[in-house]
Amino acid sequence: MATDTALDHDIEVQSGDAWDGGKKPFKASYGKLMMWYFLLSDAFTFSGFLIAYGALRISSPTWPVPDFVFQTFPGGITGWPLIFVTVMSFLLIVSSVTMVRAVQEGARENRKGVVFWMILTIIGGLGFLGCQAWEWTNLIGHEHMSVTTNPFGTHVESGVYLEDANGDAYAAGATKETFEAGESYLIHKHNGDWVQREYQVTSGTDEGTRMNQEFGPKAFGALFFFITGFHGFHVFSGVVFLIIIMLNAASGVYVERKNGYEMVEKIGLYWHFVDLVWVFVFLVFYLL
Amino acid sequence: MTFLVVKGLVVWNEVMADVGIDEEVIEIEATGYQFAWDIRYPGPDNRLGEKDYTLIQLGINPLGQNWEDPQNHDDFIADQIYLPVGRKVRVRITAKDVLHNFYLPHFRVKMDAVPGLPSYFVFTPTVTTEDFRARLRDNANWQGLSDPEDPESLQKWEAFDYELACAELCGKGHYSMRKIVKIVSEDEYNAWLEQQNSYYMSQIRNTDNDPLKGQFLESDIKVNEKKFFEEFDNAMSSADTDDIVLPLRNINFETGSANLTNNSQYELNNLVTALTKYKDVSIELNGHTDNVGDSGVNQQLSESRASTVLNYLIDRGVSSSRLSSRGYGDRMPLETNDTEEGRMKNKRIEFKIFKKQTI
Amino acid sequence: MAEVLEYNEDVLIKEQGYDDHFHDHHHGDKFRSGFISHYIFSMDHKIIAKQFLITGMIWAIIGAAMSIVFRMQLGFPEDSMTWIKPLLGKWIVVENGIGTLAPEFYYALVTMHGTILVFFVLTAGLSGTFSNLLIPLQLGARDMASPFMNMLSYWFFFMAGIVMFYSLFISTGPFAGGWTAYPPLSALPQASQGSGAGMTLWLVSLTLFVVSVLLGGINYITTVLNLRTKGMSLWRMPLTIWAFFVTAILGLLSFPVLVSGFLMLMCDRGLGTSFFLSEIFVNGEALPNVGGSPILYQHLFWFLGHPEVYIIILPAMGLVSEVLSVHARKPIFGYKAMVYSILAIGFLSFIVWAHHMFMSGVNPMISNFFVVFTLIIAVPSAVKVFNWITTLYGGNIRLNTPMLFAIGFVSMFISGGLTGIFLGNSAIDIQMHDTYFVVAHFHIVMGVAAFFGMFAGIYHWFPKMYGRFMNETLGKIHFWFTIVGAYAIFWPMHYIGMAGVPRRYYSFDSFDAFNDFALMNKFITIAAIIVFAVQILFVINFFYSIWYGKKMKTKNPWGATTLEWTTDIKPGHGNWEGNLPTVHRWAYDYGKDGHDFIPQYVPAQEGEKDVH
Amino acid sequence: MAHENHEKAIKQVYIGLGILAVITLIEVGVSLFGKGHIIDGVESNTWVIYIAALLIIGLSLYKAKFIIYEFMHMRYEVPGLIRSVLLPVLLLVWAIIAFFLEGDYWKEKRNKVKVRNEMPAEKLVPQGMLDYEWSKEDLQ
Repeated sequence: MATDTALDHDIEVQSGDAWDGGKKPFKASYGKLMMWYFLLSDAFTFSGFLIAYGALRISSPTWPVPDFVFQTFPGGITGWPLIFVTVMSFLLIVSSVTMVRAVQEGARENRKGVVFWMILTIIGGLGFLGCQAWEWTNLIGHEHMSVTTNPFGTHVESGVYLEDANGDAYAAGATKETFEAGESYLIHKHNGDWVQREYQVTSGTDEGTRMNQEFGPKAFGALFFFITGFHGFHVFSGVVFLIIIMLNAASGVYVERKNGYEMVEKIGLYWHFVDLVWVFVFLVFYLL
Repeated sequence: MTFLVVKGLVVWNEVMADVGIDEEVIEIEATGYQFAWDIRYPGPDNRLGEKDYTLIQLGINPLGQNWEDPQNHDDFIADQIYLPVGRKVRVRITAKDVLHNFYLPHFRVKMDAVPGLPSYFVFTPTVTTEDFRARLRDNANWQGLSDPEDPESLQKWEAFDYELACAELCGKGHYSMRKIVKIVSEDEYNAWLEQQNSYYMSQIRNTDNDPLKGQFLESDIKVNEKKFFEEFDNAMSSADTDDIVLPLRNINFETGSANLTNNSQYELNNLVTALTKYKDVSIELNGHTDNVGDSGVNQQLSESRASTVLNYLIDRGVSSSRLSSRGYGDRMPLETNDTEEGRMKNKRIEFKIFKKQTI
Repeated sequence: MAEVLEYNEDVLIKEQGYDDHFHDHHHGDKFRSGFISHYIFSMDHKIIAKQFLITGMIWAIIGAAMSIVFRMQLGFPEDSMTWIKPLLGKWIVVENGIGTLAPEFYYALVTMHGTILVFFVLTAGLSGTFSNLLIPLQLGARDMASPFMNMLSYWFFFMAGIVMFYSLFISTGPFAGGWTAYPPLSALPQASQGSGAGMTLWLVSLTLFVVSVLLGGINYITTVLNLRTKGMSLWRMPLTIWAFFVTAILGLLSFPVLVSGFLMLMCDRGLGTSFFLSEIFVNGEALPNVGGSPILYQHLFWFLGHPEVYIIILPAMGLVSEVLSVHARKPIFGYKAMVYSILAIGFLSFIVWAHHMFMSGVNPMISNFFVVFTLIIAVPSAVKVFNWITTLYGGNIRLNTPMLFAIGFVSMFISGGLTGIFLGNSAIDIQMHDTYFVVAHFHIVMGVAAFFGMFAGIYHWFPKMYGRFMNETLGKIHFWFTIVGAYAIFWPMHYIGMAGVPRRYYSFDSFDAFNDFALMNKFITIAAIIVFAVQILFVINFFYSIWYGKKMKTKNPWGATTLEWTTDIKPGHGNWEGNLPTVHRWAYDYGKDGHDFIPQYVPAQEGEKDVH
Repeated sequence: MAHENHEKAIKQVYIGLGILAVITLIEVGVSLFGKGHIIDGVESNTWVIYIAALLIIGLSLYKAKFIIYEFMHMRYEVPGLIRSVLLPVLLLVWAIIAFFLEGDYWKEKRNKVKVRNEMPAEKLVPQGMLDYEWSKEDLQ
């Protein structure tokens, strides 16, 4: 714990209200308090993003279904909805736990323990960043989603495809692919051109009309990259700070400090906050 | 204070309430852009047609109207806002580029025009421009020449007009987005409406910008039908007992062949209907061509075209005993074959009603 | 480089808790070595306060001068402005021998005037100055919780200023889309010249500014919570501290939301995203953006924007409460009510933002809630006004310059507040929205009023800052011209606004409905020029007095109870020689038990009643 | 810190890891269930989706609280600090409601134009169409 240094006049034994002056009513050092308030303000930034996300999502007539969008796994495996991102979440949770352990070791003034657990945390953070990099690469490179284009569309009516996946007419006798309202599709690219497959509506007021697959709401791609990117940026800067503080701890700077390993505690707060934000990013982008 | 809040909210909700779906209302559309307003009226159908901003072409399709939507065909763009007094007006407010604000200072009307998010404002004008000028006539502030430089200009109160302005900063020309608003009596309004030409009909129809170029509109079909039956009925009811030749105006063939174009079906169906109505009439279908090309070929073409029409009629259930066909080639031109116009008129299908001959 | 090393050491010492450091070194403060570390990269909150104040004053002069330029165009459109061409260059368009301001530049000036005054002057200059000066001094603290971050806060503000200043000189001009920077205008370089590089710099500048506000705000909050001297309970804090505290909280919570809006705007500008853009056809080209909503930005902006007006006015309220009480020689009336009303205003400011947007096509249904919430703010505001007036009632009033300005503040706040009640009503707002009525309202209630609070504060605490007094005669001239002038400027504006004349109009020529007020516009412009000239007088007085003002003879010239007057006349870094004072009573024991005033450090006397 | 305390604290951390892991798994499960991956066809009932969403939101809030209280040691801070950090978050509640209502209104506004456009027209024929003389009444 931080040393409870008070102001330099003599402190009498005080029995009054915790809010009286001359002592730290919050029993926390100013550094930790400032970190808390910084996190509070950062939470408002993220809230701004997430609330804007909510408003834009509500205002769109359709929205891509996340378990369709996020169903790939490294190694070309598809059809595993949400599994990869669950792995990412685990990584972050585990790194949070190792961070707690580092703080605990810090409280015991155990230099080696701090360094060991912090290295594990850094590895966890880097792992998370790596996973995110893969996810982005897959979405951008493979599925051609970008901040301006969202190839993930949603059917609003049931129907039957008139073309196969390559955009060619079905061969005679082939079974045509059908779909139901609410189903998602991904518009592929062939030789640099988008293939928006043609289909015939088989239900509702538009029954019988021919339509082409349409791109999904643009805001989806932009919001996804923007918010996960902003979170990723927090993870990245967190990793950088972790490395700095880990090196400091290893070199023994904190051994001599009066407040000991408080820096570890502060970066711990930050790191948990990153995890906390992920809980909500995970919630709104992947689960709902 | 409580009064202020409660009353304020009541008024607010009254003012902002949208019209009911069946309520009678004049709906016009105001589109703000840098730096002016375009006012679109719905035309006789009282429905504004569909818009799509990607269809906008400066000078050709300023609002991006989708011409395939028939509701657009009668819409017109007015240079002033004309509205009848005492009628509820719903203004659909849109913007092309940046935010604007549809502001009628005299009417206490104000609403942002947001690109991509159409808004609306509902209001009822209560005083005509003329009445308002009359009110100003005795007001000392409104005396004097409206243009001090010009001794012949109107008095200030005579020159008064309601105005439309922009009240949301939209760029360097923000201060100049003026349009005049005229509130008139119902009769004047209707008279004004009569004078307006549909933008589509006057500017777009059958130009290269018209996606429906060469196709009949539903209204065309109705007009043609009416015209056809008028002629047919006249022919039948006239006391004249000579055979009467009537043109089949809107029948066309693909160039050099006897295949009917899609547009021809309407006139042919009219003919079928007429023949069903007058059961005892028999007709002869006559084909004509212009003199371009070999006359033998022309003769053949005219014959086969006439018989194509004949077959069409038979397919539709007209008894073959009432029909005959004949080709005249290029022998009977209506007008000179020297001009393109004349040649177009000479290529035609007519039908002859045998008035004496009844079945 | 020696200095830099010292700073590092200093930071490390801070990490360990600096109290011992002061215990060892407060005699002769070893960090006061060089000029640079003392006056430029100072970590002393008092120096930082002066830095904020003087930077704010420079910005105020620039911003006000801009308003004079565009007011001249508005008031005297037919008169040539060619004489200013050497300064403004191509922005003066000469046609038929008559030079007029280019419309783009007119809008750029309006925009910059708003941005500079709202952010750089009234946020940084007012709360930055006095929070820094008074929080540690009135709480009995050596310095801020983190002097280093405090220094950074100023330098981020300074950099924000540099970037903004630079944007004034680029060839396409500064941003010209209004200080609120609504997209799509702010997002589309095609739509307006100023939306190109000017807007980019504007965004960069304000982002730096937000960093500054956050660094400062975190510091103020932590200091107020954690560094109060012994006996300084929350309920003994002067109202100034309460005001700064709530202000800092507002800034801490609302500016991040603005940042989120800014970042999205940057993406829309640079990366082709469609957060705020939808179905736009501009400059002959249909943009591919669909699905965004410009109104989303407005929500994000005003989620900051409304707390922002309280960030501006609350510090002024705090300063005025203190000045009124000191110079009326009476305890502030209803201290707790004042505190609760500050807190209530702070809370309510977060749930009323959309009253700026009644006419921008938001859901009329939620407007109802916003109307109700907005008008509830009238209650705590009225409580404050009532308490100020009651404080004055029967007081032994000293009508010196700070007191005059404090009273002027109350007057301005009442006038501006009343018009706010009208504007808060959505139904009335249909006519008033974006007219000169709004301009008059917010200038009076948060522009002029906040300036009056600031002037009251400067005249009152100038002796604390520089050990000298400001010239009283000049001060009174300053006051009377300013209050009469301010009313002369803004009173007619209400009238014009009620007639429906929209704001941000370069010229009213094209509209018959708005063109009738040429005379009034001339009058307003002349009044504005006079008021501006008088402010120059204030600046002269300020700098003159720094070096040649009447010297302060005693520690406590005003006879105030608060702790800042217990330090040396020119306190060093660390504020108090020896131990920190201990507080035994609240800050408003004036005229009690036959004493003119009882300072906070005086212990409860025998038989004394009601020791708060 | 005493040795047993330390051991206990370490144990608690790993229990925390377990709790978070299990909750995350449940969340993913509920989410997939709501989308019809586990039992086909349930997603056609709207109430299933709503209940699943509420469950997930509830679990996420619990996770958040757990992280703040255990990992970030909020549980061990004084009540004043807890209040000063967590109460301001409540300011967002109205923001969330208002923004979402707004989002819904944007959709409604775009929709309204479609609805109005699709209302049956009052009169069919535009004026000034052909040279032919006709009156509007004729052609209704």
